This record gives sequence, C-alpha cells and structure tokens, in this order.
Amino acid sequence: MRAAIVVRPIDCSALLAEVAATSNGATVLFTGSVRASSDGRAVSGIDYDAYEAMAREELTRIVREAVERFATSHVVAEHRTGALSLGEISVAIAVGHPHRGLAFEAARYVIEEIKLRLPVWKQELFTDGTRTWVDARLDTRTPVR
Amino acid sequence: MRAAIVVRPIDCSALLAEVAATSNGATVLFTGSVRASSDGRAVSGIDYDAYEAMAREELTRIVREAVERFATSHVVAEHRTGALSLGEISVAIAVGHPHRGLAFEAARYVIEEIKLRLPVWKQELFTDGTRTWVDARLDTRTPVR
Amino acid sequence: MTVRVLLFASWADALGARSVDLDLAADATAADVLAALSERAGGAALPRPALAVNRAIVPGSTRIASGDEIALIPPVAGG
Amino acid sequence: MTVRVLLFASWADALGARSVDLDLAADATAADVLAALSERAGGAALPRPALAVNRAIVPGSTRIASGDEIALIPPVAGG
Repeated sequence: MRAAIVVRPIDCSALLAEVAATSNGATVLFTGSVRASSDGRAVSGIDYDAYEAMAREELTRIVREAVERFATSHVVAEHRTGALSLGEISVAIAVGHPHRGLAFEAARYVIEEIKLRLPVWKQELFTDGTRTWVDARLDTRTPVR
Repeated sequence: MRAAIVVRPIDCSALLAEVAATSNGATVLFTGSVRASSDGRAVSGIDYDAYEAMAREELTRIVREAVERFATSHVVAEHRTGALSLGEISVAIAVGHPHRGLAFEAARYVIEEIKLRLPVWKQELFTDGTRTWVDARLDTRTPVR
Repeated sequence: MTVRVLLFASWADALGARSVDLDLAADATAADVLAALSERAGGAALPRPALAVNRAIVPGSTRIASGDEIALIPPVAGG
Repeated sequence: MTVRVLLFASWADALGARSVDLDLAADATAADVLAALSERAGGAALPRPALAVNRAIVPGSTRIASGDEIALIPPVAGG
C-alpha cells in the first residue's frame, strides 16, 4: 500500500505494476481527469491547491482503511496538485485483489473517501478567462461552531 | 467502442489511451490475470481456448450493450487466448465516462457478462503437472434439451 | 446430410479433435446433434454442453440446415 | 499568544496570503480562530470553513495551544 500527493504527472502503468502480484486475479484502476466542461461552461484547465501535509496523512489513512476493509495490501493512490490541463489525470487509484468484486469495491471506496475527506481544492479555469473555486460540500458541510 | 479476441499480450496503456477524451472525468480499467493458486492448488499457467468467431461477436454485443446502458461510447474490451503464464492479463476492459459511478458500473457490467456469456474456456495447469478444464457454470447452466 | 461440429475445451480433448463430422437425418435438430456427440463421447465425464448454430446458442428443438455453422459449447469459463 | 493559520483556496485568495498570524488570548478556542479570520475577511462571500489543528479537523470548543499547526479548511473539492 502507498499514498502520495504529487506534483508530477501520474503514471498509471507504474501504479498498475505496483499492485501486480500473482496472488491477484483482478486489478482495478480508477483515474479522474480534467473535463472540458463543467456545468455547461467550457473549461481550459484546473488548478489544484492542497494542504499537502494533511492530505498526505489523510490519503494514507484512506488507503489503509481500504486495505483493512477489503483484505488486500495492494492498494495505491496518488493525487496530483498544481496546474492541470484538459485530460490530465488528477487522481489515480490502483487495487489488486484475488477477487474482482472486492477490487471494484476497494477502488470505489478510496475515490469516494477522497472526495469527502481529502484537503484538496480545485479552481476551474474557464475559456472566457474567469476562474472559480469549487466548493463541493458548501451546502452540506457542518461548520465548526 | 471496440472488442477483440487477441493472442498477443494485452497492452493496458493502449486501452486507456483509446478511451481517453476530454469529455470524460473518470476512467476505469479492469484486468483479470492468472493467479498462482486455484482452490488451494498451485497453478503454473492457464491455457485459454475460445470459439473465436462467436466470442468476437459476443464480446462486441456485450460492449455495445454497455455503451447503450451507461451512455458512453468509450468502452473497449479485449480477451486473450492461448497459453498464459502467472500474472499475465487474460482480459481487460477500459471505460471512459463523464461521471465515475457509471464508469465503474459499465466496467463491472462488461466483466460479469463476459464471465456469463463469452465462449471461452480455461484449462488450469498445476505445478504437479496435471491440468483441468474449468467448467464454471457446470451446475447452473441449463442444457439444451 | 453431413454437418461439421466444432469442438472446444474438455469436449475437444475427449473426442481428440477440434471438429467432428456427423451424418444426420434431413430433419435433425440441435438435440439430435447433442445426442450423437454424447454417444461418441461414450462414458466420458463431460460437462453438459449447449449447441450454437451460426454463432448463437439455440434450443434443442432448432432444426439444423445444411451449411449451418455448428459448435458444441461447454459451460463457459472465460475472464 | 501568536499563532499562524494556514490558508487555502478561496480563503487564501480572499485574504491575499497563504497564512496569517493571529494574536489570541491564552484560552482561545478553534471557534475564536474562525471568528477572527471571518472578521479579517470582512464581507467577502466565502464558504464556511472548518479548522484543522495538527492535521485533524476539530470541534469549535477545542483549545488552541502555542505551537499547534493550525489550518483553515474550506469545504474540500479534490478528486
């Protein structure tokens, strides 16, 4: 298992190699990448900001949870930060498992927890020159009182 | 979309590139590979036999179903035949989709249908020199009367 | 009529061939093909197969026509 | 005591800095930190943040100690 916050491009082949083992019959790779449109607006790129020290710890926790829940040590996750162009990969998760059902579930678990918990923020850059921070949980997050 | 029965090694990077598009925010790759053990017995490899002409048509049908059900044209699947060593990939499915939930579901759909419907058979080669055809649906398939 | 039946996996091994030619009555059905092949296999312990005609699994009542592409389909085990 | 608060995303933009130093009472809480920062942001329309102390989100009642690593955490949007 491994978790990292990176500034370099994510290398999916390296992640797949990292979870490869002859004990595994199934491998699932998930990647998230920069889409050309957001809520109907044309996007030119995304800038990712992160609280890197905490994000690294939180991503490590999430990966460890997946390892324990789904009974495989072959889970790796990377989240990239900085300026990403259209189509570039912002997050990648690879899971190797003896059985395919749990490989799918583990990969899904990691990406859902990343979305909920990782202290990372994206600013969408639009082709019209404007930019907006995405506050995905703006309406649902319980604020500190 | 594309479906193929191949005898060469499966190139995951090529499949990922094939489903890449800036309309997609999520990509899921599934691979199945040869495990070192089967029901507690040590395996040295698997020979895959296939009714190639029908398998190609059936895999194309499965991929087309996924394209229609999950609303993305970015679905590719390859199944390899012949003699495979431990760790080699026998089947790979790549899906690109605007949204991650449907990307996962589409990949899962394709592998489950492959397992149920594709006229492909595997013969496990054990380290003790014996070999056995795997008849996965032996107990459940309704025979022709 | 004579039809060629493609064989795979355990059935190909048991019959020692990738295909067999069968002499069938003009009104033969898929079930007749399966019965003829079971007889050829003798007492071999083999999984119960289905029959594909022109690359689709068919019910036993399906009539076989000269020129059909016929294949014996053991329980599949791909992936 | 003086504490440094790390800022990210919309809050870093609004306050024009990646961190701010705050003078706090010795018995200050996480809620006090959030209140002081909201005051600095003035009327800016910003998402309601949480506070992380030593890399974990804490409730508002948590006492701040000198030397704590403190960060303002806007609603996350990674992936």
